[in-house]
Amino acid sequence: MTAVNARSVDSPTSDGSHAPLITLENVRWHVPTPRGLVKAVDGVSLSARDGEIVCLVGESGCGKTTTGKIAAGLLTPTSGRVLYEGRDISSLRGDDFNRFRRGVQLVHQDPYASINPMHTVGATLSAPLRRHGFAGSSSAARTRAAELLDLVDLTPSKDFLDKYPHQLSGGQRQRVAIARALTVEPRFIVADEPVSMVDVSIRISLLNTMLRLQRELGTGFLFITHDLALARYFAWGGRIGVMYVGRMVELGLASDLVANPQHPYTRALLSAIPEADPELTRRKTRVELRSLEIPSLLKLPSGCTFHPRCPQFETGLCEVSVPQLRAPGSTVAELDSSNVHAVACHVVARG
Amino acid sequence: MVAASQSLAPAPGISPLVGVWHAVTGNFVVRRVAKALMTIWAVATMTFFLVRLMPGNPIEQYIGQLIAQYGLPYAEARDMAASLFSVDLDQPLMVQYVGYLGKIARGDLGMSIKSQGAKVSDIIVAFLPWTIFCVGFSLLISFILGIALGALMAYWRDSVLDYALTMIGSLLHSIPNYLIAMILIIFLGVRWELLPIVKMRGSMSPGMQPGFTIAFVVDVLFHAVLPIITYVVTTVGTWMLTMKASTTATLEEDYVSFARAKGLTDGRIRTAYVGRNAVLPLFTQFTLSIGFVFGGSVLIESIFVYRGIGQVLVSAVSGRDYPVMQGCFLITTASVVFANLLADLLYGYIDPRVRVGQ
Amino acid sequence: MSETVALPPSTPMPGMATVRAFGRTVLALVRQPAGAIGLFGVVFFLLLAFVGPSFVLLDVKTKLGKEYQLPSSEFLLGTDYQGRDVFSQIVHGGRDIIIVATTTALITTAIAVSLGALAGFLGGWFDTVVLAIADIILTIPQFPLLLVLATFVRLNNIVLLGVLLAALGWPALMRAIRSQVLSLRQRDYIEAARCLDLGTGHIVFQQILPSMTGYIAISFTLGMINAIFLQVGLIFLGLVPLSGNNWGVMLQLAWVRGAIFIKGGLGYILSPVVAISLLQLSLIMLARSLEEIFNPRLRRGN
Amino acid sequence: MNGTVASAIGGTGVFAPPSRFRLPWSSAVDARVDGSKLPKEVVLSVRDLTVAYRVRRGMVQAVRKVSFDLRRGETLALIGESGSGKTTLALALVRLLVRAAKVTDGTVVYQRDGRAVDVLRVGSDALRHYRWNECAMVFQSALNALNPVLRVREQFIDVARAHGMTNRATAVARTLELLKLVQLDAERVAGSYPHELSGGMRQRVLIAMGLLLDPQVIILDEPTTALDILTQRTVIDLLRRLKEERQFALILVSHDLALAAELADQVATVYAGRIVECGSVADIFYRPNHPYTVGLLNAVPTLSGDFRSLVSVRGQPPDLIDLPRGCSFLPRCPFGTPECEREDPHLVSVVPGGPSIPGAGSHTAACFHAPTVAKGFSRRLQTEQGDEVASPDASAKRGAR
Repeated sequence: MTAVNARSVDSPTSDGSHAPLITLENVRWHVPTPRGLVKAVDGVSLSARDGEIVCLVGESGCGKTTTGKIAAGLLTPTSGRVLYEGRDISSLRGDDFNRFRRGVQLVHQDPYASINPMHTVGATLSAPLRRHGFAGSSSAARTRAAELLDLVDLTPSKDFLDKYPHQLSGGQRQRVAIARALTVEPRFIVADEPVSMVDVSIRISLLNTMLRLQRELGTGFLFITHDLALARYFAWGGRIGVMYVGRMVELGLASDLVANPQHPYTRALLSAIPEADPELTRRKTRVELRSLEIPSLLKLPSGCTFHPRCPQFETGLCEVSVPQLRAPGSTVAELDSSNVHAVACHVVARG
Repeated sequence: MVAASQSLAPAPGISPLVGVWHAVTGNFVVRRVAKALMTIWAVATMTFFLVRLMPGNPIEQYIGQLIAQYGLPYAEARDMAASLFSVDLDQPLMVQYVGYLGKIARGDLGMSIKSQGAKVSDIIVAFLPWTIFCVGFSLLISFILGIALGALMAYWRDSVLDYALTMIGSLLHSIPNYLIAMILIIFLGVRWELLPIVKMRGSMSPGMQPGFTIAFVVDVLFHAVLPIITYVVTTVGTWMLTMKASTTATLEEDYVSFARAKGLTDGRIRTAYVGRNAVLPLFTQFTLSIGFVFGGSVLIESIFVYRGIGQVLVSAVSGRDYPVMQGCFLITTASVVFANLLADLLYGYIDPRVRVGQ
Repeated sequence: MSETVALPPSTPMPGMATVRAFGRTVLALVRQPAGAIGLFGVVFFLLLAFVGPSFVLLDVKTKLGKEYQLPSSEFLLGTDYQGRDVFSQIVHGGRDIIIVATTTALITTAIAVSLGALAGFLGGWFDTVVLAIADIILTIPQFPLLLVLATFVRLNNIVLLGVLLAALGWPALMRAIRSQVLSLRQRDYIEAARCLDLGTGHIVFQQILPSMTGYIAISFTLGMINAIFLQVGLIFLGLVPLSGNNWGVMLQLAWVRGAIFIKGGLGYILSPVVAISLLQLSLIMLARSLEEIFNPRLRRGN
Repeated sequence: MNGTVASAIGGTGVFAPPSRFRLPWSSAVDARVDGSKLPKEVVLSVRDLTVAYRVRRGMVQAVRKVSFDLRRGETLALIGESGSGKTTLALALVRLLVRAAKVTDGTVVYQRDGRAVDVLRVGSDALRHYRWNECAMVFQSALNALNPVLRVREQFIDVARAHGMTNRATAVARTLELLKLVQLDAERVAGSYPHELSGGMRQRVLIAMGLLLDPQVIILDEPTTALDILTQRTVIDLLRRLKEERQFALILVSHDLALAAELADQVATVYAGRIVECGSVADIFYRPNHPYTVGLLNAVPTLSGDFRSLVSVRGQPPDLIDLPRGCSFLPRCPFGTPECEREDPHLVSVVPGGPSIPGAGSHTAACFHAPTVAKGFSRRLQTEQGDEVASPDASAKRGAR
């Protein structure tokens, strides 16, 4: 809970030396439906180094959850690759695959749906511990489960082991879900809106617990949220990616992206977010959009998908070609390994 | 079908053929009609092959019987059987099958074995309307009554009325309909002699001239009243209890509280907001119950000696009159399929969410 | 921490969750008046049909002059057209009915659960085909179909009868199971189990099956109710060759022999009617209570 | 757009001030209240409102002795976490509580044109009139608030007809005007079924419906919760504009502090069924006196300004069936003393001699340690130029970056 900012000092993000732990390479998730092809994710590239925090921000339907599930190996992208420690996960077999499977875990949004109501907390945690040999006996599993509960601040842990989910609050359940992810000692956790269903008053403590895990265990996070303020708080030392209808439109260091947004969509988003400070929020300058309509995934606009709403729209350019995510003055290839601030916008890229 | 598929442009990115396929299967009406036709086809096919392929093949049996009883030569007996069963025995099985389907499509269901010279289609035309009248009328009464009582129970939840009706509903629902029929006869007809049970047999009194006269209508109702009571009594409980559950759930919907917040009148809320939404899930059940009640007519008509298609089927089965049996069964199924289709299309009309097609 | 170790291990044995779910269900049932009555009724009829015959001898002796007697202290439920004791026939007549019903329900549930689960899990063409077949069978009126089939198949074997009834009875239950599996399959906790690589066996037996016990129990009960309705109907129409002693045969004999027109025959004809009705009522109350326990839509809000 | 709005409101067309205003309250004589004691500008005056309902485990104390005054054109935000009783409180104001819940104490006095009634005691006709004509409440879940089997147009006409607007053409014209006012494609939306509209569209339809009869009070329960950020912004801006133009009093029920910061004049924090602090929006955000308010403020991250490390309110939200003895916030409170366990503190003015009923011009808090709490709170206040008055605490934590 203290010295959160210290993360930025020892976080490996500040130098680019580590090889990425997990990489999404131009992944697509296109689903055929009776009413047409839904392009839920349309060419997203992203990588995270060991222990790094990356946030994915966007409104509902932007593909952030699907991207998260692809990263966790729960969905196979219709095209593109997912690399874990540099190797394509679709080619991993046997022990190699298990290493990946255990290495990347998912925490769901809804703690009321993500824990089986028929099992006690102890049973929920014991199953993966036994299955993957982290505990040889059921008593060892119980001991380890208690340790994990301590680790996620569910104390005294003994009180929680024999409880059923319905005896717990939303926040407590979400802690159990995190503890369950930790049973297999993952190196990377995809957290899909983990606090959106938890009371405001205790959201931050959950985030602080996760930040402590990152600090103490070196677990990396892909934090998916619609709330830029939460993303800014959680990813202060890491990066934020902003998604809009299936594509990444801006990617950069959290502090930089929020303070100095480049893409018109990010700017609109930042200017629209209400803040818990009456003076501040009532004085904010708004970015006016040209349209309020959110495009249907079945019928995406040509060129840049944001062009029908974009205040900086230029005829003959934006509706014609799809802008690539690139940092002004750098090539696309450099993106992974550096902390550049990249934008997918013709107008911004032109400078 | 073509028009329907053309009106929906194939989705971009999918081959036109797939697009047409999706448009056809995506259209609610087209899909429902196709399903209905397929069911009738499946039943026709099943009865055909049952008659032809089962051990103790009735055609062979009948030929044998003709030879044994009347001393007919084999060829003559065979021709007679063929005309009765409305098949051509000289053709390969598949050709016979196709010919059989063709004849069905033209309404030719063969001849009766027992009542010599009677066309099966004529028998069906004479008896089917009575069953449809009786079952249809009962279903309608029972559905409406059940919905009204169920809604009442939901509004007066936990009242004495609710408990009493729930008890009665469960009780009636649990007793098989033929037992109810027997109980009615035993007590109303025999023990207490409240109804002239023997005179009530048949679908109308002998000598009654069909027509739209008061005497005729009264007579028809007089003969149908016991079957109708039986059908209604044995089905109303289900509607009541289902409607109660559905209404209770609907009452808790946000749009109902919101309608109250808007100060709408109670009458309007009960009908357009609660009632209409609560009835929707009952429609799917309604379609299922049509087949059940129609099928149950076999027993009920036998017990009350009501001259409907069910009784014809029972006597055809016990008399091994295969063409009649085959025809009755096919037509019974077709009626149920048709009724289901109607109910489904009506449902599509009532619920705008279905109309759009999923 | 040492205290924690000393505590009894709570890691479930395979299938333990299912057993525990079953126990919870029975408890919840007994707490509801309707469920308790239903459960009591079913247990009563099971005892009557399977234990009763050891205490009550079946009366097969024709007693001239004692035909069609009303219930008395000598004949608790009166006598039949041959002067035989109706009560003993009732005690002995439940066995076959319950065996056929149980056989049917077992097979029905087995088909429904396996096909429903497979259709729900596999989806695709398998789902489409199974669903289409189920829809067709559901649409065909069952009783006429059974009549037609009865002319081709000799239904003198009670197990065969059970199989035939089950062959027609599975679709409705299959659809219920399928939609349940479909909704369970999408639960986040199943996805979490996949993510943790807990294995198909664990997912099916520890995560899904325990949540399905309720639906399976309801399916089983409804299967029994339907089987009793159909088999007694078939016997009553004389389509199942008369053999042995059961309530359906009693009903048919009483009806054909005209017991309704004879004052003393009241006990004879009403006994099987009441027995069948009470058994059905018990089963239905049981099914309804189970539904109320497992279907949150029907549960009373708190 | 502005032109149409102004003419729609100021003009004498379909939006003429309703002359049909007549309280059919003469039938409910005992509900009439002596309005002379109420200040003229107060439209809703709630006193000691208490709501409880029974569940299997016991009695839920959902709302406990809530009092406040709401003035014409004023916006009051009720802020609290889920289960704090804020929604039950709102529902009680229009008497739409679930069957099991009962108002066990208190009054809700509604005043218009110098006439006043106790809403909790009026008869059913008068109540029906009060709902929507006088006070419109829009529920939390916009997704389910519309009847799925009726077109939007029909649902507007239903409301109009229920309140005596029998001319269908007039009602339709008004509906279309209002739908335009909330920036919807009026013709298309009016002819749609609810499932054909997005969440944001439905929310705006509900707001338009709320304006149909020009009520004095509008209650909105979590109006932006399920919406996307850009849609949220549209709704917020719309509400701000509408309430300025039409001068209705607004009660916002939300867990979202930011929404209150955007729209409210008065803010009340609700904890365990009680208002624990109420004051002007500036009072609450810059000079909070209750530890719960402070806790909430410290738990919400902001986008602009400095990066602060945040702390949640410790512990769990309270169990309304089994409330702790004394102050119900005590188990989560960092300021607790033995005194807090003895008695549940009353809501009193934090300014000596000020009014103790929440409402315009008062700042009240229910805490024995209010002065200490207020002194301990410090928060960067951004001045107009953007330079800030940072707390020593925050600057210490700012760290390397």
